[in-house]
Amino acid sequence: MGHLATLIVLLPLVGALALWLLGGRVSERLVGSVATTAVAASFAATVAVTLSLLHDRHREITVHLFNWIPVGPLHVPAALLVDPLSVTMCLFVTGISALIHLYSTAYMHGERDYRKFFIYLNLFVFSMLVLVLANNLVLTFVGWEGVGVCSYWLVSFYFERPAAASAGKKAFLYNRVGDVGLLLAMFLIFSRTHTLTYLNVFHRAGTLSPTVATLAVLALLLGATGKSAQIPLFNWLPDAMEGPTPVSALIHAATMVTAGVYLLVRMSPVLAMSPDGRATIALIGAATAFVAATIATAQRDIKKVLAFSTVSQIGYMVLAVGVGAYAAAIFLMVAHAFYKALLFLGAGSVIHSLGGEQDLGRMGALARYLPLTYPTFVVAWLAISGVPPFAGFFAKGDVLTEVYRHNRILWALAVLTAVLTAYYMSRLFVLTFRGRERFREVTHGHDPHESPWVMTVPLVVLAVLAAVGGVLNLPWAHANSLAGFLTPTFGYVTPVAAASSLTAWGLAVVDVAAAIIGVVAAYSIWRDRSASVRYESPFLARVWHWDDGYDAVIGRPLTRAARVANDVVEPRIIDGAVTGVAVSLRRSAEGLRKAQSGFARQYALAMVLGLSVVVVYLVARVG
Amino acid sequence: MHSSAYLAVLIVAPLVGAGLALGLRRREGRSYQVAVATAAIETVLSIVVAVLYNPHVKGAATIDFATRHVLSAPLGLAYDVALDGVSLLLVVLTSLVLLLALVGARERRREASFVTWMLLLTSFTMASFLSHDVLEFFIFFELTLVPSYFIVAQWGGAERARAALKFFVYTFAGSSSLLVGTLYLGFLHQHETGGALTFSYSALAHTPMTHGVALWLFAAFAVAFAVKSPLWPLHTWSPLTYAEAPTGGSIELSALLAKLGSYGLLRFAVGLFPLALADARPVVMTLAVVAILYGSLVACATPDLKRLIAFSSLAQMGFITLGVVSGSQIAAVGAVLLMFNHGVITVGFFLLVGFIERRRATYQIADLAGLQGPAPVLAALFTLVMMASIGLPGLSGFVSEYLILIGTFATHVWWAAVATLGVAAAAAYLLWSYQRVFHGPSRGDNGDFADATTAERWVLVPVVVLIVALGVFPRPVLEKITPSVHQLIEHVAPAGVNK
Amino acid sequence: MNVPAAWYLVLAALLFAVGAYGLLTRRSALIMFMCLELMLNAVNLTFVTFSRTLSDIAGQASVFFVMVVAAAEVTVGLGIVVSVFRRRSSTSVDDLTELKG
Amino acid sequence: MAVTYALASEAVFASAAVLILAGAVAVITVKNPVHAAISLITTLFGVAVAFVAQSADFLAAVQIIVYAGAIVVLFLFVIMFLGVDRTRVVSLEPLIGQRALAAVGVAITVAGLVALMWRSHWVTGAPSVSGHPLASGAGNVHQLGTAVFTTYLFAFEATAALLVIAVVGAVLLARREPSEEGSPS
Amino acid sequence: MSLASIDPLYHHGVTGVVLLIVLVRVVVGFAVLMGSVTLMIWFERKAISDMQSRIGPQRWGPFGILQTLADGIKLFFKEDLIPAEANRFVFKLAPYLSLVPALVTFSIVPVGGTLTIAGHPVMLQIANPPVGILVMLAMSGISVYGVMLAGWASGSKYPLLSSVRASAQMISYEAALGITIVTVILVTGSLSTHNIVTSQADGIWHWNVIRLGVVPFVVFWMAITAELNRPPFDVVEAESELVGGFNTEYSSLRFALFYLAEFMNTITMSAIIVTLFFGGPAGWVPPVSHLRWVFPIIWFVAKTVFFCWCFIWFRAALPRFRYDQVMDLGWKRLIPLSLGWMLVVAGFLIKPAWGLVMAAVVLMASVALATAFERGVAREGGPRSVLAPVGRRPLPGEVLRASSDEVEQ
Repeated sequence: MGHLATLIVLLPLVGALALWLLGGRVSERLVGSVATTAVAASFAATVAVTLSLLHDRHREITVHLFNWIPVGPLHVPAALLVDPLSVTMCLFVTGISALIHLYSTAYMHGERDYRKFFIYLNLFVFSMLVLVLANNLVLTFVGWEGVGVCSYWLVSFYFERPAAASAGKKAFLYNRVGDVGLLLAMFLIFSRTHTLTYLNVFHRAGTLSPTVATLAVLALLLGATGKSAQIPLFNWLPDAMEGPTPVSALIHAATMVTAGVYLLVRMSPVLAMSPDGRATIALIGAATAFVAATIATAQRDIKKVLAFSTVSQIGYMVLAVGVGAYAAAIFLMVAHAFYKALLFLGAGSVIHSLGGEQDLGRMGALARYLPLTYPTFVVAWLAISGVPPFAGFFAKGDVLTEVYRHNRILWALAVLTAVLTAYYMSRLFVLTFRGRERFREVTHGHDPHESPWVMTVPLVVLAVLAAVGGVLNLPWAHANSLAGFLTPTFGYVTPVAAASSLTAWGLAVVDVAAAIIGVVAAYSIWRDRSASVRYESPFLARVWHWDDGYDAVIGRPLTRAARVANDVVEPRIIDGAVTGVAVSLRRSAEGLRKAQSGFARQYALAMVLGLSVVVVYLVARVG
Repeated sequence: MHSSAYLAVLIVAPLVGAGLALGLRRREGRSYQVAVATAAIETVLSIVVAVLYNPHVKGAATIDFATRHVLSAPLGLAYDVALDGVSLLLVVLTSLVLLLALVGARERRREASFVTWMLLLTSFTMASFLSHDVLEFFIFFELTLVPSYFIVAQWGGAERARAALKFFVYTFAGSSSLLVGTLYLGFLHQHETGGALTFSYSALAHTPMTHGVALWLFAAFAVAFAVKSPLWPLHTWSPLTYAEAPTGGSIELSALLAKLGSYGLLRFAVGLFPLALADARPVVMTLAVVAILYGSLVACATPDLKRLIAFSSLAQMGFITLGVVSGSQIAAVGAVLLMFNHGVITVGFFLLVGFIERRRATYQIADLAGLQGPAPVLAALFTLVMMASIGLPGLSGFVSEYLILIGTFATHVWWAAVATLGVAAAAAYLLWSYQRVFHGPSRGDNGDFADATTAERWVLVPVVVLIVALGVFPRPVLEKITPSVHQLIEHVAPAGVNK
Repeated sequence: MNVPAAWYLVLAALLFAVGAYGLLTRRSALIMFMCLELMLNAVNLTFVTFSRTLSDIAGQASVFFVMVVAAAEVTVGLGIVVSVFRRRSSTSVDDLTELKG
Repeated sequence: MAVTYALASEAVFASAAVLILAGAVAVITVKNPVHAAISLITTLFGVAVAFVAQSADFLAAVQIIVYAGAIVVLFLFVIMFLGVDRTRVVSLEPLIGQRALAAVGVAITVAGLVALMWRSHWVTGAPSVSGHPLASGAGNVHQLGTAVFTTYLFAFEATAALLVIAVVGAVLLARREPSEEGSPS
Repeated sequence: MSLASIDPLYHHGVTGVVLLIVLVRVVVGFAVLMGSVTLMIWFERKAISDMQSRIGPQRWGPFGILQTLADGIKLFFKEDLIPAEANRFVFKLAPYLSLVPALVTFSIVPVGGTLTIAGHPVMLQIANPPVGILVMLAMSGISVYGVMLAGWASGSKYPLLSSVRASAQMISYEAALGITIVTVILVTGSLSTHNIVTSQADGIWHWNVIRLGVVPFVVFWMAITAELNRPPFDVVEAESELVGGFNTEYSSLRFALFYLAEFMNTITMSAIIVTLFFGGPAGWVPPVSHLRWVFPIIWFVAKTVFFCWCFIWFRAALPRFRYDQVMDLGWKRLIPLSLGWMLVVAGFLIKPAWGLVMAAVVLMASVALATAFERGVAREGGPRSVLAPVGRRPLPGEVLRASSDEVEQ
């Protein structure tokens, strides 16, 4: 209990509680600072914990808080597991959260539910940290659901807009479907290993039969697809862009959506037991990456593009997990957190400057008006496109390398996706910052204005991180690379044989080429265009008709079934059966009623006759 | 072993309160005050009892406060009360529900008789939960019908007469099989052991019987409890009755009396006829799973908030039933816990819906919209209760549902797997109705919807506290109920299926 | 006392038969009540007879109770007849067919 | 002497039987209810005689006191109060087949019962196990009292309660409703 | 067969002599009773005359002692009238139903001790059935019929009303009567009149009137007066209200039979009072060697005559009750009183302490009941009688609501 790690988790909760208890009459300034300070302090605590972990030989600390659910053989403690993986996650979660909190204090200025917003944000950070730091699946699930519900609240933050309300609900429901997977995975694992604590599960993972392991992995994957917006549950994420932009940055780019990947990475010992499962994961990841990338090329809404980009990038991570490149996945996750947060915040800044406009068609040539946002956005754009030496290049390169070693077809698909990534990001960039001005109508002729410092500072910090984040995992640059740091966590996994340096260089060249192809293509197409049916196929714009398909296959039939159940089955069939019994009883009673003539003497006669029958029977029986 | 006087007081105090309330009916508001005071005393007392309860009384026994007085040996009639982990929470729930229903859903029309019925209902329910004698349980189980009938029939909505009649006929028909079963079991026990006629639970639990007899008796018991719970497809009285009853009545019916069914199922149907379980279990579990899915499905389409809660209860009771019959200790603990949690959550739901009805005089979802704008606190409270019902971890509903599912999964994979879908389904209908009621622009009269008053907030404080407390720190409660459930399950499945 | 028990039993049976026949054929509620009394007396007679043959006081105790019950029955029954007569001005049971189904 | 004695008891039986049957037949045949009541008294006396003949002295006394002294008086009261003492046509039977069926049913039942008793040699149970042979005279009263107040105490109390209930019920039944007189209370 | 336990006469079996003795006993008993009835009628007329300062019958015989005989002869020769509306059979039957119970009741009264005739012990009472006193109760129950049927069979209104009154009164007082008899039975432990008398033989302090406290005797006396329909309970033949009572339509010999029965009953009941409460034939016997058996008879006759005189005295001295007062006294005073006293007696028979406890309980119960009753009466505001006149009497100045409502409509 006394461990510093406790503070990491508790500080945001304390922040949220403090905000709640402060009541509704405090100034925005106080609210903002309390919330931001709480998360920043949490970040500080994380740093301290990381440092202490570096000096720990086992790189593994379990902090027992209290016994949560003890029932017979089921013991679920509320305990934290501090290991390289979780602190890595914590570091960027708290760090980016702190930045986004800071950014939000300005972005959300003047909103009606300002305090509530920060309560949600703090609660979200708390949940995310619980998710990450939990030492067992159930506690992870607590955080898992916690981030889900916070996401629900934040997405439907503008609840008076029907679209926002629907989007929040959709997000929660899609997540919920995924949760079923996670629950089933838990049940399955518990029924075989009789424990849900990670370390114990890992110890006993070897006893799982391949079938059970595969089933568990598939269930886990279902959970991950829900939270991390992978096929088949990816389409809630674009809708979730209805929430305030910092929320999109924080939740739907940097942190929450990576939870699925984190879970898969966390459960790597189980994954190790199921090659089939991993292959499925890889396939899902690659497919998602590709599909989302294609969709992103056709979106008109700046945040939608970024949303699909997120889906696509997480697809990469899942792909990496599928091929067993856990460190690469985490590396990409961290790097992605940097530049995707940056992208969203930059987009937020753009939207802010345009008074809430999100349509790419009404932007253009903003570079001039946004002197700080523009350069940071450039960094982010280059980073995600995979242009060296920004973080994205290294991270994605690692992934591609691992995939190449594993499966050439998936690698090809991933490279194609990389081209598309560079293409749609460049398209976004061009349509936003270059080309002609198309925003006058929105701003009523005014010049767009740059955001205040609290919004730009996070941009700058993130830009720096996005630029140099790649050094985290350069083995030749420093001894404590991310992969090396994470090794104890994946110590249970057989290490992948190192590739020859020639192949590595070759692959790097391919990556760079892909990036350049994408960038050039985008420039050539979108430099002087703002819309094009040819390059924005309706099929892609409609997300491959994915939502329509769900609606037709699941949504509408279920609604109809519900209506039939309510209007027909319930009153007619089930209640009707009961009523039928009653009615038939009444009918027969009406028939029998005629026997009741009302003449008492007839009843008496009936009695006597009955008695005589009894007596005759008795006489017959006796002799 | 604590004095059984506590339990006697728990049973008698509401009766005394009822008498006083009736005596003071001429005095404006006085009977209400008496009733609330009684409820408060009862609540405090029940919590004291719950705290005092010691699951390790002596040896293997987990019953505490036990006493037995034979009232009539030839009739097998006895006053036999005891408390164990299975009934512990329900005792607390009984008094708590009464308090909340009285305070939160005050009925001003013919108030004295209303509170009198409520107090009587509490006394009978309390006695049912405390009965350690099958016949005694049956008597009180039946007696609960009387006050609830009058509450529905006199203070209900437009169709109250039909609802009350339907409720009465359904449950009464169900109970008749319980009576037959009880008597048969008693005589069977007498016949087999050759002793005096007794309906003592402890004695009957060890009645030697054949497989077939066990199955029939189980069916006789289960039907009664299934109607009361209600379990699909014997539930059709419940939506109508819940919807037509006054708020206080809905609370008592759904939060409390339904538990009588599931409690009976666990303690009597399952506890007395372990032999029948092997055959009956697939049937009951299938029904439970159907209830979960069907309840959720209908809840999606129902246009009435109270009916929605009724169907939601149907689904929740399905979970409880699943846990009760699964034969897994973990699931059974979860079921016992869910009985309590669902009670608390339902109280919250009905109170909140009652508050809405107070303002808008309607339960129709279509008449409501965008309430979150004018009434943020009400919305927040509703959200909390809703999240607990959905099973959000950290709130009470999760712990119990989770235990049920994980326990059931260990013994019966497929049922648990399908039931898990219900977790997602609950979110679907609740969120959808929440969206329709609270989200969006507030049209029409909903614009000047008043937020929860201070009094209304205070009423919900216990609900909120329990929801959060039992979600975050259920250990003390779990430790109290686990030994009893363990014992029950050991008795039922000595082979050790429980994982 | 060496009249055989059979004589008394047959006598009682005949009395019972007469009472039962009267009950079934007479329409006046009053007479029907009287016939009931006849039947009860027949039963009492058998009780006493068996009490004698079995040498057990239980039979006589039963007769005692039968008498008390008969008294109660007549009290209530005649009360009903009176209140019915007030409304219907008739004691014929054939006129009382309100409970006809 | 013995002959005299046997003859006496048979004579007692014969007179009792004549009283009983004549009275009973009269009850169901006479037209006037008052006559029927008087015939009923005859039967009751006959039964009392039969009781005495079977050494149930106390019951015989009670038979007269309760039946003849109270019950039949009650009948007569009602008959007189209601004024239903006019002669009614009894020959007409509105219910078809009632009489024939009644005769058949009663005959079968009674014949069957007699046959049953005959088969069982006119004994339908085991002799008393209490070991106290039935006393007569004062001993009979004592024995009966002991039985009623010990073995059958509960039944005794129950019948007492029944009587009270019957009295209260009869009073309520026969009481005129206050509303009949137009003065609501 | 234990006839011997009833009467020592049957000790040596039933022989011709025994039967003869029994026959003589019966004949003598009834003859004496009949004779005393004529004397009784004369006695009554004479005593009343004296009290009213009249002379009374004096023509026939010394002091007019044969007047009754003359009246009887007159009645015998009068025309036998049967009213046209009368129910002939019942009309004829009724007088006998009145007379027979009176005769039978006397058969259980022990008029003296035991005599030895021809080696057989002979009790000086016609019969001593084991259920003795119950016979008296049974007969008093039967005697209702005579009155009742007579009134009804006359086919006339006043006799009917009279007979209904009479029978209701008799039934009502039978309860109090029975309960006081129970106290006697309790203390004696036997139903047999012979045993009742012998248990009181040890001196005046053992007489039941003393042993039981005077209350049962008083209650019994009042009840028996009412049973006899004698003044002051003679509402049956309240001349000013009901013409001449239930026997208005009777004449001639039938009337004589009623008259006979009435006076016979008076004598019998006096004898019963003596038997139950005053030790029957018990009394001081002078130390003479012969005719010792005469003294008990004399004592018995003396006591009986005294009570007969008391009945006459009442008639002369007391005003008649109103009918509702009669019922009131019977149901609300005598029955509770005798019940309570019976409980007290029962208590004392167990243990004196119990008796005191019982007394306290009875006292408290009666106070509570009385209070409740008073309150009830006050609340109802109605008449103070159970058998209230129909409807509520309007208070002075009160307009009947029902009629005024009708006017408005």
